[in-house]
Amino acid sequence: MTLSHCLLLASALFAVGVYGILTRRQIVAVLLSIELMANAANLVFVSFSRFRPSMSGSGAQGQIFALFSLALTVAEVAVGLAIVILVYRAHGDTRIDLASEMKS
Amino acid sequence: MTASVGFGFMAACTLVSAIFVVRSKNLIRAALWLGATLLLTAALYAMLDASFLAGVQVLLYVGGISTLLIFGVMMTRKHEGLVVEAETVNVPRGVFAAGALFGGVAAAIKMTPELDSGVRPPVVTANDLGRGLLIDHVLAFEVVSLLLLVAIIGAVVIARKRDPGAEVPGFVRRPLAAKASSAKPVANEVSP
Amino acid sequence: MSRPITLALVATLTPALVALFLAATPFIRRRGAPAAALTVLGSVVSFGAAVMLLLSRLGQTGTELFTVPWIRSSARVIAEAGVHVDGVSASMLAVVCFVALCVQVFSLGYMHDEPPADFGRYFTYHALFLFSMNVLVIAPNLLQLFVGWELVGVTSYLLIGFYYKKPSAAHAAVKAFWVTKFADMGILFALLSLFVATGTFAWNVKLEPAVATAVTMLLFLGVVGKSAQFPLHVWLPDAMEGPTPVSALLHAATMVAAGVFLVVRADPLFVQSPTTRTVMLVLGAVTALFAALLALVQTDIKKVLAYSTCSQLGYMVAALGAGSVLAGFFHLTTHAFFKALLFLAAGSAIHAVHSNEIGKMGGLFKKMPLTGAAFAIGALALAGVPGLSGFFSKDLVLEGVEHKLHHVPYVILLATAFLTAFYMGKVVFVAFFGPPSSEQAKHAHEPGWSMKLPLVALAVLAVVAGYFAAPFARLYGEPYHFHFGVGAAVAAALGLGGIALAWTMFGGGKRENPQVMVTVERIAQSRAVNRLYEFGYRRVTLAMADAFAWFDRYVIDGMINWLGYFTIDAGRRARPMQTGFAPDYVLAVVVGAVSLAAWAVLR
Amino acid sequence: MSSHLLSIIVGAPALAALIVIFLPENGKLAIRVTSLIAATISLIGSIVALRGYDKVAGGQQMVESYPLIPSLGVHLSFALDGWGGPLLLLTGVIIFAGVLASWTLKTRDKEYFALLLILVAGVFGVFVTQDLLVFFLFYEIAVLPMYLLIGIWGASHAVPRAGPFARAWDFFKVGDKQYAAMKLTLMLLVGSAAILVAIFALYLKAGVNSFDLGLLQKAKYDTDLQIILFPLLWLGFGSLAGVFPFHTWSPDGHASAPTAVSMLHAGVLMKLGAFGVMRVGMVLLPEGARFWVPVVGAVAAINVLYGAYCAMSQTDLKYIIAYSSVSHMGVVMLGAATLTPEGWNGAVFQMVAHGIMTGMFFALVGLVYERAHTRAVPKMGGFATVMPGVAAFFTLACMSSLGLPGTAGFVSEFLVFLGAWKAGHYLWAIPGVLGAFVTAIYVLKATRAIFWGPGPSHDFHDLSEAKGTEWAAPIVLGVCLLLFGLWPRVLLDHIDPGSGMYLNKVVKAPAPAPAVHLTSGASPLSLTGGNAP
Repeated sequence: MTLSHCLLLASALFAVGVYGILTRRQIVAVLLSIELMANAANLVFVSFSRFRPSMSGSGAQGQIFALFSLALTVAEVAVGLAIVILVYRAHGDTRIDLASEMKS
Repeated sequence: MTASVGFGFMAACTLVSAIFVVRSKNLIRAALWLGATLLLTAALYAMLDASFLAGVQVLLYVGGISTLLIFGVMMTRKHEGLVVEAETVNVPRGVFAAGALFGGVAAAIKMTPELDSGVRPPVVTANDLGRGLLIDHVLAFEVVSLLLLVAIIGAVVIARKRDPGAEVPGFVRRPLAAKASSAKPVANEVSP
Repeated sequence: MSRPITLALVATLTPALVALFLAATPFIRRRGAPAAALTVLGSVVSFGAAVMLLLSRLGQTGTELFTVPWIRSSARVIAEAGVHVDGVSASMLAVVCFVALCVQVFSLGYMHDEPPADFGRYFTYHALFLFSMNVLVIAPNLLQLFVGWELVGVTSYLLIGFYYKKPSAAHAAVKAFWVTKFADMGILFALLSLFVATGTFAWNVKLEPAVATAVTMLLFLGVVGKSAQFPLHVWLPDAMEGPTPVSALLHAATMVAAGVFLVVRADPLFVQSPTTRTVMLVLGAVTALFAALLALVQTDIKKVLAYSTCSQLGYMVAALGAGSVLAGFFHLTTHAFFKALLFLAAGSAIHAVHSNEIGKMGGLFKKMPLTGAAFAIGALALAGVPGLSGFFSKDLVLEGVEHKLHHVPYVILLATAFLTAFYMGKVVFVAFFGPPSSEQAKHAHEPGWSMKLPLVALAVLAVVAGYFAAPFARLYGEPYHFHFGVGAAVAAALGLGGIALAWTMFGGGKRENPQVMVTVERIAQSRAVNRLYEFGYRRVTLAMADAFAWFDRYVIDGMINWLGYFTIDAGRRARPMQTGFAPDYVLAVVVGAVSLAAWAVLR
Repeated sequence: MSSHLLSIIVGAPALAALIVIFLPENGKLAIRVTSLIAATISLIGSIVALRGYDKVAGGQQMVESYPLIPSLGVHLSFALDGWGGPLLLLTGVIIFAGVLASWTLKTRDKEYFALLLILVAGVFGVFVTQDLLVFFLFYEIAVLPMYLLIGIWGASHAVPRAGPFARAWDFFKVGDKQYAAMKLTLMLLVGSAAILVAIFALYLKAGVNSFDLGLLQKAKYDTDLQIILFPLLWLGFGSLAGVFPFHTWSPDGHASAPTAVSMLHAGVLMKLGAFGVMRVGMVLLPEGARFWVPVVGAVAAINVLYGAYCAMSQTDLKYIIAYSSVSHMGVVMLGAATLTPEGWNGAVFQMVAHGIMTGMFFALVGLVYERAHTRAVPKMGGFATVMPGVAAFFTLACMSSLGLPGTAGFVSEFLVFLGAWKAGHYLWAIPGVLGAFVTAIYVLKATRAIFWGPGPSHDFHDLSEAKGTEWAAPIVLGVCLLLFGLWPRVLLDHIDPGSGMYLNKVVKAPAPAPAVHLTSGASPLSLTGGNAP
């Protein structure tokens, strides 16, 4: 169990998340993939905190940052789901190509 | 050594469950698989001496977000039942992108030789985290709390059921808006 | 401040205050009568001050000077405003104030039927004019002279356009302004050159010969415009659209003579350039003859007088060109009296007949003997009949030009003197003698006292002014002795001959134009010079303006529009790149991130 | 008190704008009175500043400085130089008249007056600030409200589709008010971008870690750099001053803008451009300026004549005035390009004179337009019978426009031409003087067409003489025109030390001040001996 192993795992999880975003058509499914990616990022924070602690302070900064990141994810999911519900209400479905107001 | 085997096993499990998240044909199952992935990640955190974070992960992610997402899935399904179809399109593109990304990052990791030469640090306790959050980073902490508040209110406002006829308190429709639209730049009124 | 300065300032500033007051108090001005009273009162004060000034200057030759810095630049004074009192300005001031007063009093009666608002406006303009003209007269340098010059120009514009509802008056006003303004560019350039050469706007400086010629020629261009010399004379006959008293004051006696005054003032400059003087002599003589010929065939009494004014100004310019400054200036003075008299008398006749056409008058002498006598005195003076003022001054002019340019200008001016007598005779005989030729003429009657009084005053001066030539010359620092020589005899004979010829042709109610006149008339009616300017204005200037405006709107601005078009068009073409499909954006992010990572790794 | 005078002048409109924003929307009178009070404070402050400025001492006075971004050396610093006083006065007079001219506005007054006041605060700031970055900031504050002011309160008209670039009509309505607002804003912003680049270059190359204009003046820049930067500043600021060929925003913008906005924009804002070219461009980059003046002057001469000719052909009253602004701003740039004291004095004087004159024009045109409901000159005629006062003031503005002595226009034009003639630039002065003549043709042509002739036709029901507050603008501005024309030293004595101070920095070897005070025509030589040489 080394840092590079952890990072490889994290990048693999991230890549899986990207795959999910690119291939899923349901917005909720896309949200799930985004959660995966966020999770991967958190893993990186924790790994670095474990193997490369910062020299100043108690060495807990990585974990603290991960906590913040968790909070952000929560916020994102809340807003994201609200949008999903809005799209569903508007179109009766949650296919991602329905939310295409930005398209010219 | 045991730790390595354990880590490898856990990592493999995590990856497999993550793949199920993105490949499952049933959205509810996908959401459940996400819960599993998150749970496994929590275990990984514990192995990485971040037991507090592991606890938070279980509480927040597995307990909170997964549940929330399952609710989201249920509320937006088209038919009653426990099967919510999840289509998968453009698979080659996804494989290519994910592969390229993983390849790129993995190569970068591999080409960074001094990664695995750290010394073992002192264990971080919940005490340290508490001090860090409430003393060193208290401003950021407060800002995040504010952000969460905003997100909650925002979510409520966005998902609010709008009755087109009803006046929503605090949101007076001013006749001004109609006039202001006439002041829009001409460029918007492009003839086809 | 010495007494002469104070008097000159009083003469100048009183009308200014009156004009300012009337401009600032529309409620008083629009009542008419108070405005007129105030203006006349101001002119009385001005005239009194001017007369006192003139009397105090008799027998003196020095100058009084008072200046204040007017424009400062680079920490030094580059222009001053003030008062310059000497013989020239004192006499001119008196003449201007006197004629202005006469005309204003005359206007009290002549303009009486105007609505009160217009009546007040008219007198406000008059006060403004008197101020402007006096600014010009007392100027201590050419810049102030130019300021006054332009100000009289604008009052002339306002007064010609007094009947602004008449399109012809509006047309005449702008025409007068444009033509004189065009000529004034010459003065402006002259001032610029003068300042660059000497650092001052003074008229008494030594210049390089080439510079002197340039400066004086440019100044003379301004004179040609203002004093209506050929070929810029076209505005003056049109200017008769203004009320007749205005024609008397501005377009006969004072303002148009400002050009001559300028040359008199700037004589030290003109002396340095024989070339310019020759040009002046030739142009003056040509104008005198040309305008006299045109005057022959006019049927509008004011147009006759207008062309006659051109012609007489030609005399003055010729005299100045010949170097006889005193002659030019003296003729200016006498001309101011008798031409103002002629115009006012004509105005009186017009007032009675309600027409400008001499063909509609006739027999007025019996109905309005004072007017007729006044007009006759003016005409005789203009014709140069011995004993009247015009004779003396014209004689002085002829004497001055006699030996210049192989006597050619002299002969031209003599011929002009004959023509002058002839056309004035014609007007007098047609308009004032013979049977009345219209209903109005039959019922014409003398005007009120306010119109008679100025006629009498001017008539007296038109008769006697000539006898004051000697003190006038002394005022000016030059000797003058009248001697009735051959030249004077010839001129007098020609004048009497012209009148006699007019009698034989037009006396006793004869009206038909002889054959010669018809030919001249045809030439006059072609209006060649006018048409040239019309062409220049409509076909060249306006066409050019249209071309410029089109170019600006559709080429210069078109290019800006094209830039906008190009930007929008480019955006429209680039728009399909935005599919609105979220995964596409994610893919773009991934590709970008991977490329960046690859670049970082492989670098 | 006097040490904060400049802050008060700049701050009063800004504060008033803030107050106006919070006033109730239906408090029409309160909005107007607040604006008028602010304008009056600024006007009186300007007069006090003008009177309080020590002309003999010259230099910068009433200095105030507050740190804004100390690490970058940005200070909110105000000071009055010789030019500042007259230009402040101009701005004060115009905004005072402008607020009164907007008294009868009917739609969305609150926003309108707030924007107007913000704009003016920016203008005041530009004229007194001594910090380059803050200068730019104020400049933008002054320029940007224009977009809304024209876009919302403006008037539209159509320009027929024609010419080689007719395809643009596919995309926007040329002549429309939004088109005008957009064009104006975009063109000026492109100019601002150029200015910003130049400002950063000046800041970085000076190496004094300060945007202070005084310090930047002392910095030595490479000649090559100066030659590169000067055109950026010239064209950047020049686009606001209507420099050919970047003037085309002006006719459309001024024609579309509401009355007071036209007054302010043509009257004051265009001056910011010329002021920027002189104060920043020429003073900070003397070598660049000397290298480029032949071009600057030639373009200015084109401006004068070209603008005048374009004006002559217009049939829309506002276009005539707008093109005349292009022409007259050419005179300002011409004066600046001469690099002589006379030319610079004339240029700054022309800023004031033209500002007042064109402000008066636009105020009167607004009056006429409000009553006639048309701006088409050929349809008008005989208006003087109904509105003699308006006609009289219009004529006065015309006279100043064509440079009649006795009005402010003459002094400035004469000084500019004198400067050009003195510097040997005959080819600039001749088009300049011709431009003044052409101006005489088109303004009098317009006056005749609008006011003279037989009484107005029956199509014009609402014609009437101006009344009440409408008189304020013409009277105030007309009095200024005459005062400055008859006694130019009111301003010139201020402008002159300013020009001298800045010109010394631009012209390499400052000309030695002549010790002898020449007395002009007053020389002892008298005419008595003169005519017998």
